[in-house]
Amino acid sequence: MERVEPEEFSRRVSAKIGDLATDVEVKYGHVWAKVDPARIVDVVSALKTAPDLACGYLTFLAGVDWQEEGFEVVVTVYSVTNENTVILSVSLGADATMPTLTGVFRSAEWHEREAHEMFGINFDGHPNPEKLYLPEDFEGHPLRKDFRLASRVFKPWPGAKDPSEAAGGGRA
Amino acid sequence: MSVAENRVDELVTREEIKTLSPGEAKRTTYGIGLIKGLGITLRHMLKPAITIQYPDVVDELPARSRGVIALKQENCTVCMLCARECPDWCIYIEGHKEARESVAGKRAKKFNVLDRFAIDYALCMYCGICVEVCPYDALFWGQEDNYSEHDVVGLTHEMDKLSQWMYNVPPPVELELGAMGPEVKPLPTAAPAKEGS
Amino acid sequence: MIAEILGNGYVQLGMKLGVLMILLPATLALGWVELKIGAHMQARMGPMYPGGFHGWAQTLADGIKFVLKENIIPKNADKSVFSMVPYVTMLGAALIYVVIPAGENLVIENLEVGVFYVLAASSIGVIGVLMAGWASANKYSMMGALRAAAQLIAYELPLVLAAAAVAMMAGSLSLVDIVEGQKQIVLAGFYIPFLPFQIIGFVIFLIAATAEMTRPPFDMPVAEAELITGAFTEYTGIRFAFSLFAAEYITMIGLSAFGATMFLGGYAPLHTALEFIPGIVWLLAKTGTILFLLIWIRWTFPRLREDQLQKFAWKVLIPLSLVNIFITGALKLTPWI
Amino acid sequence: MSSLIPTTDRWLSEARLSGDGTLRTEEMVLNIGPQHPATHGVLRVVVTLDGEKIVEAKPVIGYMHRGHEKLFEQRDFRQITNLCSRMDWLSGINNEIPASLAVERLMEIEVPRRATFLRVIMAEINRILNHLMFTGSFGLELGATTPVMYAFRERELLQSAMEMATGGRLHFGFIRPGGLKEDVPRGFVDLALRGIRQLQRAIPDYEDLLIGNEIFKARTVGVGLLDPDLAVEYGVSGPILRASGVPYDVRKAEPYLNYNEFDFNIPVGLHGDSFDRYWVLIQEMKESAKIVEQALMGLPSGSHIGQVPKRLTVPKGAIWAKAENPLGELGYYIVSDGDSRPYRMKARTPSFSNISVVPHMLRGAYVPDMVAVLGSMFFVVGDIDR
Repeated sequence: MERVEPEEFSRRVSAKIGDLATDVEVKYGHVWAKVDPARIVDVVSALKTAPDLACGYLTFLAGVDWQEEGFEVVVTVYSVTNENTVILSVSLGADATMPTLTGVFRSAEWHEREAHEMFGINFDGHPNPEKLYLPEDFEGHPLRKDFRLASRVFKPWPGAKDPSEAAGGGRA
Repeated sequence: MSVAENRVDELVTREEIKTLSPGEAKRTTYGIGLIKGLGITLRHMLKPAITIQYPDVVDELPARSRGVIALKQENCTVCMLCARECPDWCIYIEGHKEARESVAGKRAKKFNVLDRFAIDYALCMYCGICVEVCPYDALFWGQEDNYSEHDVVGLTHEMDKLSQWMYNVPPPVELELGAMGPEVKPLPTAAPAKEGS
Repeated sequence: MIAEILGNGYVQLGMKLGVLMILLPATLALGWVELKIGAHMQARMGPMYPGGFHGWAQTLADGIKFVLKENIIPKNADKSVFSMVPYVTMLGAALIYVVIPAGENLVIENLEVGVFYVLAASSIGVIGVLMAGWASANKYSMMGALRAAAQLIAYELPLVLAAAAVAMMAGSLSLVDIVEGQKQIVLAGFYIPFLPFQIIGFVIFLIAATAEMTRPPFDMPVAEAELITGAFTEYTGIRFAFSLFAAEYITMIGLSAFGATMFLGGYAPLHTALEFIPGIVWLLAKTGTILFLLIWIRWTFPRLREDQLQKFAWKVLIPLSLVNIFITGALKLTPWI
Repeated sequence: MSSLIPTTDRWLSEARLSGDGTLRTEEMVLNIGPQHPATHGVLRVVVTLDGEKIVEAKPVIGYMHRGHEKLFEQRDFRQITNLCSRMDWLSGINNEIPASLAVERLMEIEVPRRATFLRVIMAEINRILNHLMFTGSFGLELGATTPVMYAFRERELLQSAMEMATGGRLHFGFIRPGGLKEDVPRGFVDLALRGIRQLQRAIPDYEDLLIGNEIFKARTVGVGLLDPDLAVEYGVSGPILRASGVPYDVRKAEPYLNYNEFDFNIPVGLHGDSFDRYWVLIQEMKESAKIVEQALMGLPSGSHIGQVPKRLTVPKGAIWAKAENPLGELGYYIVSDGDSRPYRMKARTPSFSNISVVPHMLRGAYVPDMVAVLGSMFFVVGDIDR
């Protein structure tokens, strides 16, 4: 359970997956790296199986919608023994498909189903890509930027009245 | 504080707190645990109950408790800050401008006059941002807490009802020893107001 | 003069019926006592409002509430069996009081086979629960009913064996003789009941009786968490009140009185000097202590799982009660008893 | 059939395989929830049963999905604080802390010591409130009605301390980026101390009432075994992971606020069964009480909030900040594009991962065991569904 310094851990990470990932750096105490979709599965399994890294704990898998630049998937794994986090960001571009990680982490199934229903990112090879939270007949992907909150579309914003237009506050 | 507290001190005190490791806890001799359990319930039976009879005996609320938002109409200058900051969009304000001469012969200055100030308590989540953000101290936390209605429409309290709630707004509470208010070093210049989408 | 009145057949019949009449108010009183004791054991006050002082009318109010509730019989239920259940469970429970003696001749019917009769009567309740489970045509209540039946049968045996050991001590099955048997041994003026000799029997009896009434820690069949009041899910209104609550409380008082008679010496006074207090007072006091024990256990222990319950009965209680009979036999050979 | 009378298991399996056997059994599909006393809140578990043995269990979630992450994108960070405390509603303050930590690290705001101390005090009080709730309700699941009443008596005192400081009993909205909304009123320290003293006096009662109780042990020892590697792979965290023997606690692994200044230890279970999960909960309450005591004694004087600009614009960038919630590791992944509102804010909640491991644990258990297993899996549905 001894704590490895993030710099030392990031050296180990770049030693291990230096060729597969780009600009491995340490920000706010965590190791960040960019991986392109084709190699994400072997990067994650390398991080998981390497004895000196042992990142066997899938913290989360989140989608981010960058509108024009397409989608990004952030996969965060944590090593319980070395007490260090590796955050992999996978930018997908517009076609938004990515190989599934359920082969490496069985727990990825729920995370990927959530990203699929919220963003429309499809993970090929996913065992059952049904919806996790939303009812079956729900169409549209709510967490996309172009999906407007229904209640906020119809109801006018009470703060919109003059006098002078002050900044801040919840709009849109 | 509440009635229940002063009765609580009579709990029997146990000096050293035993720490059983999970292994030890599993090997205690059969039957002892059952008897100790019975001992505890009996001990509590012989002690006075610590609950209070709610409708007859009412516990007084602490000063900061968030009962209802009360409005002091005189202070409100219709600056719309609270309506803007409210996350649930549940404050509806209407006002108009009036020109009034503060001093005879001087040029009439324009004042904002409040026509309607309503809070829809069906939407409100009692976060208190409006009370906090109001620059003119027009909104306060009243301690009135049973204003339930038969119909949800009744939950939108208009201006006059909000002013009624001013009756039990407690005085501001004394801070704990060592409290020194917010740090007030010169603030970095705030980024220019960016228009929302 | 009083002897004549008491000797008259009709008066005696009236008194015998009177015993059954006080059962219902007794269950209401016991229900209230359980609520209050349970509340104070949990550092709270329990019912305070109904009826003024300390909410004495709480269970009465519950009863009236149940009477006013709608009597629903599920559509595809077996109507006749469904509505027969309260009578069966109540009858099974009430029959125990016929042989409980409150005095030398203050007993409804001094049967020679008293103990045997009580055990037979107390097992009628099983039929009632099975009828309820079957009649309400509901998958949950069927599971609950099967569990209840398995449990009651499993705990019938230790109850019988414990009672048999006491019958051996007294040399007779009639309850009056059992109580007289406990008046023989006098130590410094104190009547010594069978309890000191039958301590294992008493513990087994207590556990088996709790299981018989499906009360915690053996309330698996009516376990709220999983099966939502087991066999009686579909019951509503007065039918629910009678078949579940009233039957449980009447059996509780009945078995406690039976236990008090067998182990604590029924109407026998505590000390020779206290002869002047009538037997009925002693009987009620001793039954009260056992009732308090049952209520105390209910508010302290979690619930046993179904298979643990069965294992506990067949593997622990029954062998233990056989050993108890063996010990009683050995005691009988000694000159004292 | 062979001449020997087949044992029931073989008989059953043959009957099922061949289908034409004398005894035709079919599995019964049972829906536990979404309205069921054993599931805290609206979790639904679709269970296929063979008799009383559970063959397959599939949790169905989403009945309380309120779309927190979409709402986060509409709100600035003061409004987000109130939204966060509605996820794991048994410990409101703990949900708000990582959100402010993330913003403070992004904007390099220096939080005054007094505010950090008060945050630790309130976080640990909320941990105790959360654990008390689960110790009480776990006893209730198994049929013991008394522990929950004692648990709520202890909760009452600590909750009135929180109410005196923040005004709320469940949702506080008291943590702001840079410190606290306002300072605590006079008398908060004494009331919190009394609450802690009373808790420390009452914990031996819980140990005698349930931990030592043979019936409780019969119901929980060896039930719902969670193997450590499976737990780590599924991202389980908090008391459940520590009960399986993995000593991972964010307060020690990645100290935030000033947890490294307090001395407390991490209770770790041996076998990872329901008993150990309950045991870890009770010991953790003692440790939290120790932390609160030390923090209350050493509360420095100072301001309750650092220098925070009137309108908080978070610089461009992304950050992942996590904290040890009573139920496990809670963290926020915030992507900001320089506006006062986050561009994307992902909430990684502990109960989401803790529940995803339940199907493996329920396979082969009995229906009454399922209550003991689900009851000991300490989750809050608002945490799962966000």
